[in-house]
Amino acid sequence: MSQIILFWSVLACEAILALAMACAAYRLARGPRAQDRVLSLDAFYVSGMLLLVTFGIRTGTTLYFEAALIIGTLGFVSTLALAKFLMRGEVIE
Amino acid sequence: MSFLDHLIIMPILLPLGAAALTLLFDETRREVKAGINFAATILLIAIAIALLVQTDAVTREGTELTITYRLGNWPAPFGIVLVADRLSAIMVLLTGILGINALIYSMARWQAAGPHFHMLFQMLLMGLNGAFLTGDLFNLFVFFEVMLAASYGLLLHGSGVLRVRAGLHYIAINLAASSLFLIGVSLIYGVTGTLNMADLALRIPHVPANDLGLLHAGAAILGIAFLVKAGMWPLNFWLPTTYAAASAPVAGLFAIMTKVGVYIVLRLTLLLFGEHAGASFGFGQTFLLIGGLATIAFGTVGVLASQSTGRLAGYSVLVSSGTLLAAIGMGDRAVTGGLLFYLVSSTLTISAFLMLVELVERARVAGADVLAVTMEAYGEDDEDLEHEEEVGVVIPSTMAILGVCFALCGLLLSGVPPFSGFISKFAMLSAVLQSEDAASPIPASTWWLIGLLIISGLASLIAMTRTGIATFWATLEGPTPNVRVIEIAPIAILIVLCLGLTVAGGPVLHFMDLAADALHTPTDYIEDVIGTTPAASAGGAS
Amino acid sequence: MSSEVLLTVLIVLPFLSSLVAGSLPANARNAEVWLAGAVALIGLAITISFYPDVTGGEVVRYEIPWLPSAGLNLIIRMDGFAWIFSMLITGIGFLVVLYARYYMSPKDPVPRFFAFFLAFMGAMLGVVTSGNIIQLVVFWELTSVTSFLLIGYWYHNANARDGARMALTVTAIGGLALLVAMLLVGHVIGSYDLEAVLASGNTLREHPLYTTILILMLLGAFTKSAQFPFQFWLPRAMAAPTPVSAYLHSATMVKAGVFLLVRFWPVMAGTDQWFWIVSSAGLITLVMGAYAAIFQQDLKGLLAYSTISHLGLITTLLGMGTPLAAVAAIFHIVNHATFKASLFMAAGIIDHETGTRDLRRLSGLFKYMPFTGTLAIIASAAMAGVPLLNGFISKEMFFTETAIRNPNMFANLALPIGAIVAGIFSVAYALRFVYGVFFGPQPTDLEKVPHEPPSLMRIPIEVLVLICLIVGIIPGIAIGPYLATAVVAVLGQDTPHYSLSIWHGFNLPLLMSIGALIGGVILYIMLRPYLALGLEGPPLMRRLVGQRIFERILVTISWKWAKTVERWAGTRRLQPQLFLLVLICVVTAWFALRPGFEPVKLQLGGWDPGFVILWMVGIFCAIAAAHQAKYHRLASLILMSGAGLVTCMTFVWFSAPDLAVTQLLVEIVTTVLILLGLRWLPKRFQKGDTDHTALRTKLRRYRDIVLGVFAGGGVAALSYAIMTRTAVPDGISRFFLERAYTEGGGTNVINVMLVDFRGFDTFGEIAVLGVVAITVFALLRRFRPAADSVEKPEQQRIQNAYDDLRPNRQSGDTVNEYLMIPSVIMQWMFPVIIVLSAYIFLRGHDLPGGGFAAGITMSIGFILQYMAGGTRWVEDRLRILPVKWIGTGLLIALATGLGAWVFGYPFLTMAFQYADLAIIGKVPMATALFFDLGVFVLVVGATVLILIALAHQSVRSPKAARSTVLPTHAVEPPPEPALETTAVETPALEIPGGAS
Amino acid sequence: MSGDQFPLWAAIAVSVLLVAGSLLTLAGCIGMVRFRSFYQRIHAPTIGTSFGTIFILAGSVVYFTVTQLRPAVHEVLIFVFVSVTTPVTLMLLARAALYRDRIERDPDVPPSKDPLDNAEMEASKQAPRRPAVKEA
Amino acid sequence: MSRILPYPLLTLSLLVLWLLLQQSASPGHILLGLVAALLASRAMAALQPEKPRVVRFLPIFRLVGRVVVDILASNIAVSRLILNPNSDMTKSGFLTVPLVLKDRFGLAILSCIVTATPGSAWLEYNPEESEVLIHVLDIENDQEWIDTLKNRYEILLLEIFG
Amino acid sequence: MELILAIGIGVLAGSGVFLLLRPRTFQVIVGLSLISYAVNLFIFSMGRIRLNAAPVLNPAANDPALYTDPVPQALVLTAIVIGFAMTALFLVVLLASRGFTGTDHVDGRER
Ligand code: NA
Ligand code: NA
Repeated sequence: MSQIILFWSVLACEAILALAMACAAYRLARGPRAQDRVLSLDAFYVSGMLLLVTFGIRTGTTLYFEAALIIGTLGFVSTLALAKFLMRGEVIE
Repeated sequence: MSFLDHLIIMPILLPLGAAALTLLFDETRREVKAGINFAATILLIAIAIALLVQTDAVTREGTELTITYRLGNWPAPFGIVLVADRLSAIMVLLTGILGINALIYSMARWQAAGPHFHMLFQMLLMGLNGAFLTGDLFNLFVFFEVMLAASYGLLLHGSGVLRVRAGLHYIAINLAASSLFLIGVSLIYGVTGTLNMADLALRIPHVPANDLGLLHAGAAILGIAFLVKAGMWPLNFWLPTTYAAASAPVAGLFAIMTKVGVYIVLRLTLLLFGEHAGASFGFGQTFLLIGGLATIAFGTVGVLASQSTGRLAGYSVLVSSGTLLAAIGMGDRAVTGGLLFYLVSSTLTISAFLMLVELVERARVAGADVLAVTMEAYGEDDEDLEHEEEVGVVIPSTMAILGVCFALCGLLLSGVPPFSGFISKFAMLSAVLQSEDAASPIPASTWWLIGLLIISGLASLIAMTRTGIATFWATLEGPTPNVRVIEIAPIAILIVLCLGLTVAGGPVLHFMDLAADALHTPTDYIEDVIGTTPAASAGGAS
Repeated sequence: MSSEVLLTVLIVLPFLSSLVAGSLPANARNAEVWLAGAVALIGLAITISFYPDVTGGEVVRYEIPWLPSAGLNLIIRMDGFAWIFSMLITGIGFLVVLYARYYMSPKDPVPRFFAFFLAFMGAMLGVVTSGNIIQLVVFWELTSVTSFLLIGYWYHNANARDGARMALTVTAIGGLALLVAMLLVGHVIGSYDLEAVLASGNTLREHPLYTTILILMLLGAFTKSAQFPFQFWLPRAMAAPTPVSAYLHSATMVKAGVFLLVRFWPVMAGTDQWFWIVSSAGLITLVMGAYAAIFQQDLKGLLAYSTISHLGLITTLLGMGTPLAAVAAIFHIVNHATFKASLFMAAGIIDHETGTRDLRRLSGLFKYMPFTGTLAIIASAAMAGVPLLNGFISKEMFFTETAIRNPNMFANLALPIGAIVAGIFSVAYALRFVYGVFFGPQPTDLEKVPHEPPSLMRIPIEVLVLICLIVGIIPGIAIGPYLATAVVAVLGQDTPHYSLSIWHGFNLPLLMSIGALIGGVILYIMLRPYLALGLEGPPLMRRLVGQRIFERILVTISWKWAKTVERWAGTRRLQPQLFLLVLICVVTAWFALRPGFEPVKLQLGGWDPGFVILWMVGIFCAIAAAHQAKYHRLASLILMSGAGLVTCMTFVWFSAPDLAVTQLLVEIVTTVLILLGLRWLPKRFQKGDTDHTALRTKLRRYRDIVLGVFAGGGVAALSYAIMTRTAVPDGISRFFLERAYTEGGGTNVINVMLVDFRGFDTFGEIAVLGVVAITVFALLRRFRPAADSVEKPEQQRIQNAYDDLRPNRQSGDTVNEYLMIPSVIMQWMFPVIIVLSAYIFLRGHDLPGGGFAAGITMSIGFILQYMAGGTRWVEDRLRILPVKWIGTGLLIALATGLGAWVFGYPFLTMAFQYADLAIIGKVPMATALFFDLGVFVLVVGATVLILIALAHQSVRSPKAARSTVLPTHAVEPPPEPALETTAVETPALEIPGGAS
Repeated sequence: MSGDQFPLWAAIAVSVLLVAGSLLTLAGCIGMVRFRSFYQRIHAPTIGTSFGTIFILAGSVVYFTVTQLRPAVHEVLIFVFVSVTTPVTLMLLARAALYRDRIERDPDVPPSKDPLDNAEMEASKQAPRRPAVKEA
Repeated sequence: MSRILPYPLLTLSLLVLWLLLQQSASPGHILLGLVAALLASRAMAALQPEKPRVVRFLPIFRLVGRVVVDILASNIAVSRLILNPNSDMTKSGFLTVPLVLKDRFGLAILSCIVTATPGSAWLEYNPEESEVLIHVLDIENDQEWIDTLKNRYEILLLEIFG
Repeated sequence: MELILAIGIGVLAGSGVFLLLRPRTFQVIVGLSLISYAVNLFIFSMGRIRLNAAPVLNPAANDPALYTDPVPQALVLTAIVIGFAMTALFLVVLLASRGFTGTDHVDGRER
């Protein structure tokens, strides 16, 4: 029973998070301004990270944790670079 | 394992070590870097000769034995294996010879045209040697990439708009080709479950019929990647521009780059799709033949149409590639010996010619052009200029010596007797014709090969005469170009080597015939790679 | 000395002495003559010494192995025919050397001349003594090359250059044809040995390839011997110094062609094809050459056309195919050589002494140079076929042969008529030569007063004319045995009976001779008024200049057409090249796939909704990225990252955590990298596509979309096909899974593969990374931004202007405020990332991670600091020496690999053990860890170097590349800002602690 | 999914946490789609990074603690890093957007209080520059 | 002390980070973690960052508590706003809030809190005027936002950083 | 699942090829990146995809059938690294080309 509950909830969770990614992707493509795209990329990454965590639960291993951890720790660097690029026209001065 | 057992890996490790070492020295200590480079290259030649002797010696005793080296002491086909037979050894030696000459040439001025020349130089040697020695398909990819990466760096060495523009094309095309390489290799792995070339040769005959298409598709995609490197028409338009844009010593070294593609095509077609390949026997041969012939034709046209000597040299490279590919496409054991001879001879010639081009161009518009070249080499106001003295002696009668070199290059390129260019073409054509029964009609492919080889030689002769006359006979005024001994000496060495090939044609051809036999009958190769057991129980050497 | 040695000396000596001659100083005229003369005399002596050995059809052979496996050994073969040719080559060669001593100006750099001359002599000797037909081609081509050099000796003269080039081109074409012919002969007969070939006449003549071989062989012979339609190069070759003409165009070079015809006469002649082609070409050449010779204004031109004509005569004789005609041909070869050589020398003396060769200006010279005049007159008479001279006898034999009744019409009519017409013409031009030069009025506009040449210079002519006389008067004694020797060597048992007497009675040939003589005189008298007009070139054929036609054809084919074809079959643009690459790949893969490929059954089911949505997003991102890449770079980059993230997630989904981690890290760095580059790209604005070009662009776009669909579809199909097949049961992967832990010492098979099983791949891979970083660094040192990118980005300009305008602010305050709060967090992330990097590094062997991932992580830590504080800020505090890190990383990896050697194992053999340490407990200690350390150090160095080198472009005071259209690459940069070399390269290796 | 011995209460807890977290995240992303201006959208993703993340990580903690019989603390790290880094990104991004909008004189954005602003923005536009860029 | 251990707190945190990452507190990992943490803090020292001066530690926990509660509330509120198809999307706007807090770290934490809370975003801090521009999703009760900011967070931060 | 992945690979490759053939250097570099994603996934797929079978061994239960094929994964890792290096290189070369020629057209001149 608990297995069935878990199975379906995890599956649903995955689908929901994937949908969240889809929403972010919509804004990613739609824009209209660069800042909107950068913002949605951030959301996209976070949703992706959560999806990885969920996937870890589904497979019952912690092997996939590093990927999530790296998104959490370092994923912001590219978004940060994009933001700075918008502000200054240059990433490193 | 004794030191001699490690000999086969030295052509890879030595350049890597040398390259890494040069990085530890600052740019200001260029002599040290050049010294390291020089020593490593000389040592490489010595090792290559030792390897050549080893590979040849084993057969003299009557038993074919391919030298293998199991990296990490893992047994084949699981670990990566290095394999040296005559062909690999000769290619490594060729690399060393081109290397040392290009290096000497570069010491006159080009080494100072940008940072880290010597590192890139050694890395190119490493990539080349790795590609020639590896027995693993994916490891081949890695060494191809080492070679390509270094070639990108060397092509761009000296910077400037022409190089960068040519470099962009060269890199874009090769990146696309590398993707094909990966797709091809992985597809083959997907079908056969192995990456070791010898193991592949064992497995290909047993590939189920409905997987055969996939295997062939993988091989075809892989082949395209190689043929881009080999310069087969119509995948070769980048080549003349690239070779013309590269600085002279780099171009001289690049002469072997197309040969890597040819080498691997030759190796793999004969190993994987040779007589023992069952349903896959002869795969791709027609394609190679037609492509090779088209390449000769295109190269010939280009040779004639070239206005600049640099492009002329580039198209000569294509003619050479086309000849080799077409000869591979003939799939004839006797032809293969001649084609190996041709490979060596034409590589040496083209290398000499590519380096000569710069000197000839200098002679052409002496004065203004010399200034341009010097400026390019050093940068108008580069600090390098100051501590780079004119060490070499400016040779007298420069023009005469350049003229002799140019004439000899022309004769070698166009295959005029009795030089090695002729011998190799003759050996191939003779083999093609002799292998046919005198009574049966000569097939069309043979006629095409004969015709195109002859016409391409004639075209080279016409073009070289045209250029030579315009350069050496038609212009009398103006100062003689500033050419240093260390620039002309490497060219002379290469030409002398070609002349040596002429004189020693018999033994060399015999060697090549033996190499060809081994290529066409790869059972010994396979047995040596797969069969023997590793040095000790794999793994724990604690 | 043995005959082997002598034969070898005969061939090798000229070449060796050529090298010697070439290296003598420029003023060593006499030494050169002594050398060349000695070589010729030695050759002559050797040849003479072989006479006893070759009489009566004997052959002397010496075989030197060269390419035994290809059937090409050097065979020096002396028979009677080769002997008589060797006599000519060495004998006349010696006389020409002597003559050249006086002919060549002391100012001429004669070492070059004699070097070429001797090489040519050697090549010629090689041709005639070749016992292997390929070897014959070898020397044949050598004569082409050396004659090219001789003709072009005075290369400052455009005529010499053109004449040399044309001679080379034409004879080289012939030579290559000859090569093919010989290859085919070898194919038919199975050997290249001349002996074997000569013994297989019937096989050859009956073989289907006979006609092909014949045509190719004749191409060789006709081009060399200037037979119609290849006669045109010879007159142009007259730009050569006269000694060269005297040698090449009388006795040697042009005779090589007829030599070949004679050589192969026994095996090739006697068929209809032979008869028709050879005799008609010969006859046309005979008549046309003689006709053209009459109207030449240049003395040497006259002799050149006369040579063509005489060669035509010889060819005609050979074409007839009868043994007697062959005898006549051989005889005429010898005769022509003697009188023509002397005539060329005489012409040279006239040229030398008067300063001109123009027949219009020469006149009445007999008074000034009676000796030379007499000699020239005798030689001309020989040329005209006057009795008591050698030319008469062979010509008479020719007439005899033409007069023989023959079953076919052509032979009955055309041959005798042609012969007699040519005879008349030859008398006329001989008269013109003699009368025009030596008689008539006093010369008027000569530059100097003509007089006799030095007597030694006349000796060669005297010798030759003497031979003409002796042979003409007592042929049986003077030449009979030698001719017989040659003839027997060729004809063997077919040698007919012939007599060399002057008087054969009053017969038809004699009548023809007399007719020709009288006709010639009459013709000359009739033509004198016309000739007095001094028009250039022969009437009727004036506009048909062979050389011009040839030049035009050559230029059209080898230049214009070549350029057109090159343009049509090639491109220098990138897009078509990539298009072709992909297209060819798709097509060949399709063709390769077709046999033996079962269409895959679609496998539906097992759908994972999350995965499906994920990939819908991925697909959307990929397409959108492609769509936006032209005008919205940033959007495209962001969308690409989206697709990249989906790729990472896929790796996770299908159990590849290592790949996901690595791809993710690379993704981050790549994004930063491209952003660093974006600043230097031009701004691009969307334009409306309206006009005609837009349509083409649109069509190209559709074409590319189609190709993209096929390529993508192909890749998809291939991967689907593999994925739906069961894995290969005995693939290599099982091995790794079984041994990764027990023998590799790690549970993460991927990492064990990377550092152990396939550590060599990693080894190469880090080398690639290092090389690329170095390349990037090197290239960026010379980086010049485009003119419109030099300035700071617009945002910075506005913000700085804002700050500058306010008294309470300083330039840069805006950015400082902007980063004030975030930079706190960015800085404090630095140690965190270092710890994370150490963690990723250490766990690699057992769990996802490893040197590469750790290295990238570390470099992200660095880059974050650069973003937070700026380049100067970071480099004031940290000393980063990425280049040295790269070197060190490579060396660490190398040393780890080499460590195995000490224990007698191959490179990269890893050892592992569980070390029981005091506090820590059981720790896996694999040498692979050291290898991974090398990877780590290199990756940090390379990544940081790439990023920093790029970032540094912003802080340099950049100067734009000067112009976009500068023609050369000569424009070079100003010196590097010190920052580049010092901060990134010079100081010692240390990360922390640089600050104090 | 490991085995049947997984307690029901935990399964329910994990499920609830996961679904709640994912729904919150989805809500945030829907906000990304629905909100009209950038400044509204900037509020949306923080739902995902705050409680969306907390719930899902909590679910993970519960799950792994139960199955592995030891506390799973990795998730804490993820949470810490996400909540530290996301605001940094958003701040930088928002400030950049503000700046961009001001340059373009977006009437919806409060102008800088500085009276000099207008004049000098004109001045800076005199400097050689290309037309304003809508994109990057 | 400062030369060997320039940032003791940082080193300790890094050690904790290490142990959390390894999910183990074995002596070996403590040793390894210590080495890593020391190296990392040495690297940090090279950057010469400004050190936070924490005066009181206790309010930190109160702050965390408040923040968690507020964020949860905002989560629900904003989600409701988004998911309600009829919700009014025009009520958002900008707010300028004057601040007393000057400490860089304090400001950093405050900005993180504001931004991490759904419904409010930290846009621009003006050091001259010592005021901050924030954007809020629901401008109706703007005073409530200002109160939250100043009374719930700033006070505590002032206590922490003095 | 296989079908989805295959389609995904195909779309990535197709978009990449389309971009590869475009005239602007930036388009080409994005194209090459997309192609490299596709290629990496392609190599990966050659090992047949499996859910929840990571190649991290459990020393206690060492049955090779439980794990995915590690070989393609190792290849992908190498390919990722090399791809990264090449992207960086191509980027710098396109910047240099743009600097020297003034245009971002792949041929170094506008057509
Ligand atoms: Na100011
Ligand atoms: Na917020």
